[in-house]
Amino acid sequence: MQNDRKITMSQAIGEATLEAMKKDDTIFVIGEGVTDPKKIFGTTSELVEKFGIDRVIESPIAENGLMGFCIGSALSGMRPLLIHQRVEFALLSMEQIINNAAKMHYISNGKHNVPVVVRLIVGRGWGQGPAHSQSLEPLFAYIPGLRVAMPAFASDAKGMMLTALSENIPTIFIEHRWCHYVTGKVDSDTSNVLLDGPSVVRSGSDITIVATSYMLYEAILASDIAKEFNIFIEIVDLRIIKPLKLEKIVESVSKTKRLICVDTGFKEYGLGAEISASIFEALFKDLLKPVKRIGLPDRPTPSSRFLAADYYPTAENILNEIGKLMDFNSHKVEQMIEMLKIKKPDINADVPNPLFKGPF
Amino acid sequence: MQNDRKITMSQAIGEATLEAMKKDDTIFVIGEGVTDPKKIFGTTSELVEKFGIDRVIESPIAENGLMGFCIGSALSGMRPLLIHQRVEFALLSMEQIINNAAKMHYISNGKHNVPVVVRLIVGRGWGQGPAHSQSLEPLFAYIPGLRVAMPAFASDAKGMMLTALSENIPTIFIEHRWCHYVTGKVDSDTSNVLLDGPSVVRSGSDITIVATSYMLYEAILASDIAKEFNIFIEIVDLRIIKPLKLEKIVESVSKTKRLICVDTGFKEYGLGAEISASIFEALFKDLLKPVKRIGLPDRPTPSSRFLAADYYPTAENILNEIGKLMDFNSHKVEQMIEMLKIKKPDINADVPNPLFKGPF
Amino acid sequence: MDSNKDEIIDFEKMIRIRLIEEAIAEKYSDQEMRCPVHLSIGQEAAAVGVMSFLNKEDKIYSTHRCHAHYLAKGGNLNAMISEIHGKVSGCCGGRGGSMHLFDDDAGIIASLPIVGSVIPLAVGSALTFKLKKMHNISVVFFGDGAIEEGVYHESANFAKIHNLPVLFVCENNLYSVYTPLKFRQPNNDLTRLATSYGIENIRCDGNNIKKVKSASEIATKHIKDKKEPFFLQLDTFRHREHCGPNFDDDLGYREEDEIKIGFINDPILIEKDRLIKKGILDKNKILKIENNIKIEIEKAFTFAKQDDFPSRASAEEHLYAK
Amino acid sequence: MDSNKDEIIDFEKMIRIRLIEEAIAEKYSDQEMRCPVHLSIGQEAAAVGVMSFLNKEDKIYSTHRCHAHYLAKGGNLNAMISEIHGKVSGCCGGRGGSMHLFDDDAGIIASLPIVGSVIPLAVGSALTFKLKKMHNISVVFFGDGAIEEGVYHESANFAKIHNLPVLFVCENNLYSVYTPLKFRQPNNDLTRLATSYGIENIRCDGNNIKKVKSASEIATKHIKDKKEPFFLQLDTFRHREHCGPNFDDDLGYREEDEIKIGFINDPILIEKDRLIKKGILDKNKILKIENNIKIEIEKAFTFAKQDDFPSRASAEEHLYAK
Ligand SMILES: Cc1ncc(C[n+]2csc(CCOP(=O)(O)OP(=O)(O)O)c2C)c(N)n1
Ligand SMILES: Cc1ncc(C[n+]2csc(CCOP(=O)(O)OP(=O)(O)O)c2C)c(N)n1
Ligand SMILES: [Mg+2]
Ligand SMILES: [Mg+2]
Repeated sequence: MQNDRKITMSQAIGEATLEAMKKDDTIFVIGEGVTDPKKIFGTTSELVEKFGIDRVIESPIAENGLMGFCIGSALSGMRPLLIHQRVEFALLSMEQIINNAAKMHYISNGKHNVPVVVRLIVGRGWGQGPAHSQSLEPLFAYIPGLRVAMPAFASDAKGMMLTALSENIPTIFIEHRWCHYVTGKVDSDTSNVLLDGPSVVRSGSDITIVATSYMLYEAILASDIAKEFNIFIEIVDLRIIKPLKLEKIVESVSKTKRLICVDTGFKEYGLGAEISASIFEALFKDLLKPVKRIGLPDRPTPSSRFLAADYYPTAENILNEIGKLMDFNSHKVEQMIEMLKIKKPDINADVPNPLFKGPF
Repeated sequence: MQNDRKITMSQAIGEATLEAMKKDDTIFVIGEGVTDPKKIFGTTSELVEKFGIDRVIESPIAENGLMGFCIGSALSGMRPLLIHQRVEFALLSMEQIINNAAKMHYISNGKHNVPVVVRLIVGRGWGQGPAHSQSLEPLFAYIPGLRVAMPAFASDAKGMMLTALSENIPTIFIEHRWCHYVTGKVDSDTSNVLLDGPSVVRSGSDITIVATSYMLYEAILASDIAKEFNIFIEIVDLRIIKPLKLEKIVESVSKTKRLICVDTGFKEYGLGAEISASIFEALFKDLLKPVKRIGLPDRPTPSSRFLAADYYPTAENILNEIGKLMDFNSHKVEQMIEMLKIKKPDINADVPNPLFKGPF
Repeated sequence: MDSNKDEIIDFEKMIRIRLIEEAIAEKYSDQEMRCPVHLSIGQEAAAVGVMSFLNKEDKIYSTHRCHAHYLAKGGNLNAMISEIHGKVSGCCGGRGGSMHLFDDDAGIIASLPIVGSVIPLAVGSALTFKLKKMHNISVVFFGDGAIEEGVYHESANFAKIHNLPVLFVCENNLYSVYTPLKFRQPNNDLTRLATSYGIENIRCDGNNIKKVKSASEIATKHIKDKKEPFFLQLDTFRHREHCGPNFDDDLGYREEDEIKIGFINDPILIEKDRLIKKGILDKNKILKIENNIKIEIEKAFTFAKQDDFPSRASAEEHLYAK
Repeated sequence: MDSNKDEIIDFEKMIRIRLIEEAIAEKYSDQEMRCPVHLSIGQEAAAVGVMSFLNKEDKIYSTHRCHAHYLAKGGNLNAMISEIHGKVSGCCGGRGGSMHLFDDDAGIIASLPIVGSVIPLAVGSALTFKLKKMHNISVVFFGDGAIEEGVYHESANFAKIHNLPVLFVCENNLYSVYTPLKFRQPNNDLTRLATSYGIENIRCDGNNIKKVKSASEIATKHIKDKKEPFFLQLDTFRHREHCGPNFDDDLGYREEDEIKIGFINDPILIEKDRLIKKGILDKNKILKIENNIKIEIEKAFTFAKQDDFPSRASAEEHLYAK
């Protein structure tokens, strides 16, 4: 049956792009390597073959320029999809993103639209190190006028991409490299999904976990373990970190009265800070425990896997916070973590799955 | 008496630069316009005359390059002071700042130092509009390895600059244009001050206000009014937003049990979110009221003064929050605001002081 | 004679821009125009000359110093003056001020105050023209400072390798703010920065409308015929301060000689003399032209003054497109 | 003969780099070197040739593809192999991996993986030399892709106007990852991007160590004598995949002919033939050289394997300088 079709998130993104380009000939794809044999981790396969080099545009190494070309082209009626293989490359185009993409609609008093989608891929693992594995989403989330989407699941990624490519809002589309590998059910006729905020991906009554991107998988893992200990976790996928819509989170936490925020970025000044502060404002009297934030420690990503092991939070960190929120004694927490280690012995691995053999 | 000498913050920064350059001939100043007749709002006066064009280096319009030149020069033993007349110009050099300046010491396992100071000036008023008056400090505060200083007072600015120029830490030195105009007592022999975190600038028992940069002045104004209503505010100047040291704030709030955060940037994903979330974590049980955050609304800065009037928070917004935290009735809040309007009738002005006549 | 008529029209355009900007300068001290203004006074020939070979479907982009380009391309005067006053009928509804002028109806897409930032946008429009197989051209005006930004180079290279119909117009007024070219460039021939990308180019006296026009004619024809970019360097001179209504030569950042020659080379004086000498215009006719323009200008200022403030609530609109 | 000795030394250096990288490639599948590696195999002549005119006080900067530069400048082999293994004695203590090699003792300041990012840093070192009146030079190695980044242009212009002692070495291996020059540049003469800044330059066959050396000699002499920058374009060929230990010509992104010629032009084969033909070396001598190097290499790998892991706690150190 169609409904049981499972594909990876990278395939899902590729599919969405292909379908959107078929329907709308103002969409073009541009970026360094979009036509090369590796096809951006497989996400641009078939594109150049189907649409030719005028709609799948190979580029010099010039990220600031690229962003500007896309904005100018969007202002004159096209819908560019710009791809950077790593988030970091977009650091060269922050001026264009922040001053032009984000503000053009506002400054023109609504007269101009900038329907650009920028795919940024977050690296992790295999020693990529300090300049190739940063989670810099708060840099975009801080900027009014941008839409920042962080899909975690294949089917959502496909729907999100279709929507982003059909609307008029400049969208930063942040993909975690490890999500690329994860398969999920994707209807072959997935249609656009609303890019209007978080969604509850698991219901529960005891604790709400708000997670983004790859950390959803760690949260799900932790919640599976917690369930065995009779703790029922409600998991909210933040999905769209800008503009931020908090209603669903407030709703969830008013039920569970306990909240853990976990995302792929730094804890300090990270996404969790905004959610935590907002939920406190909204539910000051109702919370049973302080909100827990889980994020990266305040230092660059080291290359060596020996140093990176402690760097990335995992389901284990989440279980520890669950223990605290539920007043578990240390023995019970240890039991949970033991169970986790049986279920997923490679929790500190530097590769997304055992088949991965490098080099990037 | 020397101790009563009052100068503006821009003079104080100029003095610090001059004194530091006299003492240490590895310091040079570089940037667009550092030698021109306007001398970066007067902050580089006398420099080129005293030290020549080899140590006060005029530059092409090339911000990304400039940042890199400074980093390379710092790696080889110099201490560059780079100046951008607006924060926004540094958006072109985010890659250098985030990947190289911030991480070089860490990646080299402590072997390399990057003693660069980057002065970024935040614009406001006189219709400068969306691309010349942003407060983008969270973009830097998010990055481990950077030090981000935001002086509000002349004497602190001088001490901070002297310290920044004498230490080995890459420092983003963010100055609000309106603080430039404010005079304060500055000893002529001010020495380096510790760049190690917030400081209490006013003691009080009822509410803690943590403020940054220009918003300190609005906070002081509000606290003067509040005092007349028997509310005593403790004001903490955040000063160093990275690395973030919270002890003094925790200490203050454990006394006052109420907190308002107010800074010059956007509220959403802003500095206040981190402080609010952290204080909740630290003092969950002690807080009498939810932490209040005051910041810019989630939209670009409009040029027109008619649109900008509601844009910038003032002492009035702070008084409103004070009213809420102290359970004042609306009448009492109105009284406070009336008193404020008598004390400072031009509270919504688009110029820092009545003498200002544009154009920037 | 048709060519006479063209010459008169171009002259009128230049003098209109001059008078509008002089009016802004004069009224600036009233403090009703509360935003930075970068006047193009002295640089009118560049704008008018290039524009005379563009049609409505050709798109232009400009910088902080955008008044002349906006007006020469046919931008709405009321919308401009209202914008500078921060009023609701301003082209940006007051949101942008003097440095963000645009007028879609006239093909003026955007002006941007961050130096160099606008250059790749014009290349992007040219990419659209190519992809949509349209025969228009995209033109970007920028200064001798902007060419130093890396993004100019990324833009020029891309435009060349993709054969895009874009005209780069570099108005060299010798300064970036108060910093002369000699501190910023090995020499003041900026066409080398087009040649290096294989982009055809012309450098000419930007104060001479006839020379600008003949260069622009070649440029626009080349772009359309050869389907590739072109670069113009127009040497000119800014009369007033970098930003603001005043003269600033008391600051001493420009050489005496440079100033003297700069003012002698006023594009409007030169053209006025020429047209009078050729008998195409006389002082009376010019006075009449000026008076008509002055009436138009007064109307625009009256319009702007009477125009509504944008409401505070409206500031919340248009953050995201529908 | 002294020149013979030099030739042997250079040849040894090249073959040493080759053998070290081949060892990395061979052992990569053991999955003990868990970081991206960009091998310089095929590009050794550029590194060795330029370096032969530098002394210890001259500083170099490199990119993601930094092994050859690091080794040719005298970087510590153990520190390199340990770094790639993520071990504590690595030059970065394991923090950087293969793309961040440096060795202060040898004058290798930094290698950076963001394309173009390192170029202005080298200019900054040259600025230091100028300000401190030192007579050293700063050298930056980068690829044909990096020259497309705006920051190269900002760097070249600044270096020229401030007369800085910096040598720009552009190793043109015809590709940025899998994207050939023709999609990225109007033509493959990249010296035009130095000429445009008035920077003297030479383009030469980067696979021929003798040619690289004579160009480098002119370049370094020019920088020191004239006190200004210089630019070298060294045309070369990457033998293996962009990133990783394997060959990748099964992907079909390079033309058959290009590949054939590329491998024929192997700088080590060419030089080996020449030295044998000239009687300076023979097969036995070469075998001996290779064997000595192989012993050294095995030692380095043994060192790296036995080297300690950096402790988890140590990851917290050195965020801020004291
Ligand atoms: C990226 C950036 N850097 C610096 C500035 C400050 N600035 C505003 S206008 C200007 C001068 C630019 O010179 P040029 O391009 O020659 O234009 P002109 O003002 O002479 O017309 C500068 C440096 C800016 N707006 N943006
Ligand atoms: C700013 C940036 N953009 C893209 C990349 C991805 N990338 C890594 S190496 C590389 C190729 C660069 O080509 P070149 O400069 O010719 O060096 P080569 O790999 O051929 O030695 C690219 C595009 C990057 N690391 N940084
Ligand atoms: Mg200029
Ligand atoms: Mg290459």
